[in-house]
Amino acid sequence: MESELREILEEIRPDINFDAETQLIDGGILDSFDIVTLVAEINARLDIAIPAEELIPENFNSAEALLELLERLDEE
Amino acid sequence: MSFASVTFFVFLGILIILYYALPHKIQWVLLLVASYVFYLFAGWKYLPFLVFTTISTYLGTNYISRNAEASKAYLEREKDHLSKEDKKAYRAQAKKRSRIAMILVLVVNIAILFFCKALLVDPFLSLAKGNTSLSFLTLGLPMGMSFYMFQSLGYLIDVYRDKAKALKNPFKLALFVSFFPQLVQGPISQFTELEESLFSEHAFDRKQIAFGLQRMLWGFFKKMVVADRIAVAVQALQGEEYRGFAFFILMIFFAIQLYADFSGGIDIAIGIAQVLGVKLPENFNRPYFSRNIADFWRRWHITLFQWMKRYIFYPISVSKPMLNLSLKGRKKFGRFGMRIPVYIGTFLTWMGTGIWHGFHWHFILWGFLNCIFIVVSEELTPAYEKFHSRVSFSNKKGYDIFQIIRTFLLMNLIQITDLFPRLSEYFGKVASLTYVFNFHILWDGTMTKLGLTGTDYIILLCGVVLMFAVSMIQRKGSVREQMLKIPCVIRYGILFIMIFAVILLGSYGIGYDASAFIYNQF
Amino acid sequence: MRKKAALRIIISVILFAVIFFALQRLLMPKYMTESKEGAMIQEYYQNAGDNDVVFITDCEVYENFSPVKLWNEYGIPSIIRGSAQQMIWQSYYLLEETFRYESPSVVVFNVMTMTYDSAESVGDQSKMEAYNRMTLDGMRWSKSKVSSIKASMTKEEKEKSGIWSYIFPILRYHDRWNDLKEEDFRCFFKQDQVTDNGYLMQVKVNPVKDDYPRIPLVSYQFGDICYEYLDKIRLLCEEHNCQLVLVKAPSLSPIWYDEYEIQILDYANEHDLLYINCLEHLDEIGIDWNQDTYDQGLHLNVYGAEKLTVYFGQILRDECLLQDRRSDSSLSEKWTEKTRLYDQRKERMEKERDQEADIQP
Amino acid sequence: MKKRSLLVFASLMIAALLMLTACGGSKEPETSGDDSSDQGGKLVFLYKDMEIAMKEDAAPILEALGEPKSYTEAASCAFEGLDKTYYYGSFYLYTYPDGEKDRVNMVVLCDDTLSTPEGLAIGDSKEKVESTYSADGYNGVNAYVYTKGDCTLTIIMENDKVSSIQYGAVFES
Repeated sequence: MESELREILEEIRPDINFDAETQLIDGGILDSFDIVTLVAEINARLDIAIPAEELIPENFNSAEALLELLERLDEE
Repeated sequence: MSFASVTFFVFLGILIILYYALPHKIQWVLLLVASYVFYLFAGWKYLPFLVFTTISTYLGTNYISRNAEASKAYLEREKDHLSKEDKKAYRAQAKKRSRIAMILVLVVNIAILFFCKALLVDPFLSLAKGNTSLSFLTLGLPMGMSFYMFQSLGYLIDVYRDKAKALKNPFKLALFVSFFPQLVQGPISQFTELEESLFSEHAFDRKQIAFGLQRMLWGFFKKMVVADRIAVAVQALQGEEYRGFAFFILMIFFAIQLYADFSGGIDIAIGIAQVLGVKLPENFNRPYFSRNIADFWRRWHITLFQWMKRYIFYPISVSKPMLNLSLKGRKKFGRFGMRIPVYIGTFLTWMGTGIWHGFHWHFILWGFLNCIFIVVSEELTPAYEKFHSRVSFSNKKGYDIFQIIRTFLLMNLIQITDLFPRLSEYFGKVASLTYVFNFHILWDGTMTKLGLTGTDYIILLCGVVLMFAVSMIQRKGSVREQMLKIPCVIRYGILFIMIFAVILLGSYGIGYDASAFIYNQF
Repeated sequence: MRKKAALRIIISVILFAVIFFALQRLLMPKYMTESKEGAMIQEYYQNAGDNDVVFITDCEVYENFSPVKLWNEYGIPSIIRGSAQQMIWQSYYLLEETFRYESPSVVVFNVMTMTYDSAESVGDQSKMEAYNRMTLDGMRWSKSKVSSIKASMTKEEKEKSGIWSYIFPILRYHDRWNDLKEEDFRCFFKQDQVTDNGYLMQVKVNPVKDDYPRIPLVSYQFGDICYEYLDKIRLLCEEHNCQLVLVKAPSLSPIWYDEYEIQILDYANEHDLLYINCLEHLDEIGIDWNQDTYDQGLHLNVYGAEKLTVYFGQILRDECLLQDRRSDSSLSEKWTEKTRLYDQRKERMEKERDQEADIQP
Repeated sequence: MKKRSLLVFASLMIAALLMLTACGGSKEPETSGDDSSDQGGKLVFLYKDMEIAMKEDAAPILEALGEPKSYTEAASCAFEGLDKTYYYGSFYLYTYPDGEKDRVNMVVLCDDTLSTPEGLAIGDSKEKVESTYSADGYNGVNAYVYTKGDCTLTIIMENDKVSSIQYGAVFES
């Protein structure tokens, strides 16, 4: 899952180093368009639907947080 | 009771004294009482709506949270007896009950909001009466309804989403809904952000109080000295005969008025709250320095657009049907198809915002223009980037400034729709920009026929320069913190000058006879 | 450290108050050369006390009766508490205040005021507000002033600033900084006297030309509020053992309709009040409309006013039985000084008038 | 149990909504009845095909009317500027000062040689007034009063005949 997520992220924003960034939302790096695209992409490739209520900065500020979210959603 | 009135200052003075003199435990109660007193000053007529929203939100949130707890307890108790499917079904059922409750409260409240807006602040009515109300500046009407409703509905959804807990004390909820500083022009707070500082006890903190008062002073300056003064010219320039360059001037003036009035009002609200130890969210982040339209909307009326994003844009664009649509689109059209949900979401969000401003075509046009510009600029981003990777600018700063000015002008073109309920007039005027080159209005005396004298223009210029300077200083952090570093005599001098500038130069009261002038225009 | 901070706050508060009130004083209009009527109300306090007659209401008294003449002819000390477009409730509260400063034996009320029953009868709202300021700003603070403000404010005033702009007039006059005049600085501490015991002198002559049209009105009925306050004024006078005299000044316009006259006669009869309609005694008074008016018969000039005063003094002496008090030496001394100023003013104004006439062809 | 409480909750909400709409609905006439004075159309006096509208600049009108038969003026207490009255034999024209300009304040018809543009003249009957204008304007005592925009038309009756016709400017109150 992790590698696929990385792939998706890099496709959407090739200009960003996702390993280092921990302020993707709060720092204004990802905008709402990117997030929705990301959700659609994850849904398409990983078959995980992220509900609207999970679209909060804490879940998207870093690749790591995002991975955690996906793992949690996958379990449910 | 307007913030810019002596009555309000007396009210605030009494509140502050009681607030810090009485036991700090009852501070929030005092705020609740003050908020209702403030609301009652505007008339008892709208009180039932406020109370209704409070009660319905209370019932809704508490029902949802009790329902969630009960189902959790049931599952816990029966966890050994139930199969995984049973549990899932039970959970879904519980969630459904919560959803029905939430939707019920939402629908009822939104119905009331639309009903009141349509009936009480319909733009047609205000036009017929001859006072074109500046609808961007009167969004809160009637009586802050939009703001307290957005706030409570956001809270309701948060409880449903399990992001906030339901308040067991209805009076605390009543305070959250009615907190008076934000009742007039916002900002719209999120419960989880406001909760802590709204209900906790606040010790007397001289610095916080001084900072709050200073912020209010700055807000009054922007609103009364700049916005209310330039309003006269904005009003006059809407006349049929002002085209071409005059329309351009109108756009600039309106931009100044809108920002000075709106952000000034927010400064006052945040300042009042700060005096009381409550931290309200920021609503403006130097918006006229934005690089593109999307950026602008992240820095202008921030709390509203956060709200829109959180409760309208995201839910729409990541809903099941949208994701399915995206899957299909992806197969057919590739990258562009995949983004269909984003566009639909954006479109619906902007249309909704436009309609919320008032049931009128020019607001719908406003929403549409915003949507178009954002989508186009988003789509062009890769092209821009390609362009930039090939052509490297020797003058980075120059390009920044170009972007800022371009965004500013583009935004003005969109925002000015607010003034033209008749679309044909708007398009006519915009078109006139391209063929009417009446620059001579700058020196042929037209400018002094707009209701402003030479002195007024000088005051306005000083005000705008000051606002610009403060924006520049802000980049290095809090202006008030930086002011602490200068000698206290100078600091007091500056504050005194500002206070007397507001008193003497503010456009208020009967002396400032703007109405007489406007009257002559029609 | 704490002490220092407290000191700093106290000093800045005091400094703020000083600047605030100084600015306020500076920005308030002084009414020394234009709209002199605005200065009349506050002038009263310098001349209050020991007056046997008090005239209330508007220009139909303050330009038609001359207290100095009344003293010199009959030895009756009097004062006019007039102001421009004084509404009847304002007259009432001014009178209420006056009784706290002195105990006159006679109050003279001009009945034209009965026709101003609301803001509408003044027509232009912005003027109405200006008249309110001229009548109210000059009053010293008292319950009467507060009541008068509350009764007088126009709708716009109530909406915009309410009573606060009377408490802090700077809120009303804040944008006058742009047209401050020399008199605003000169009269910062003390204003000149623009009247002689409330009488606003006019020396120009502008004869009556044509008749004023008697346009029919929809209604000639005085407003209920006017009757209400006239009753209040009457009772107030009774309470203070003071005779109320109704008078209609000899002004040709606004028209004094017969229907008005009947209502006043009825009222006077009912309450046993003395009423003199000067319009019916023009010959006895000796008014010459070619000589005695400065504005074509609306108001008298000083020559007409002195004639009217002589006529009216007789009534005060014979019907109201007022004593000649010229034997009272301290009073006499005071009035001698007033007479000197009065004559001086007259002479100066006549000279100015003649100079003006020389310049204009 | 759960279902029932949800039901109770739902009916509570709906009842409350109905109550609110009911109380809001009763406010309706208050807001819509506000602009009754502006129903299109104008009230103006026509004299020899010249429009004399209230609050208009008086200068061109006076020039066209020529020398008046009589003229009076009146200063208001304490203010610059004069209220002026011009008499033209068959009507009076009143002006009021507005800065540099004089504006039309009132027009009063004096005899039956003139009529309103709608055809009403002094001496006409009550029925004529009501058919020419409307019965709504009756003040219940002795006059008909019609207000449109800046102008109030006042028709005073005496013994069921028109005794005076007056056009007056409306000042905001």
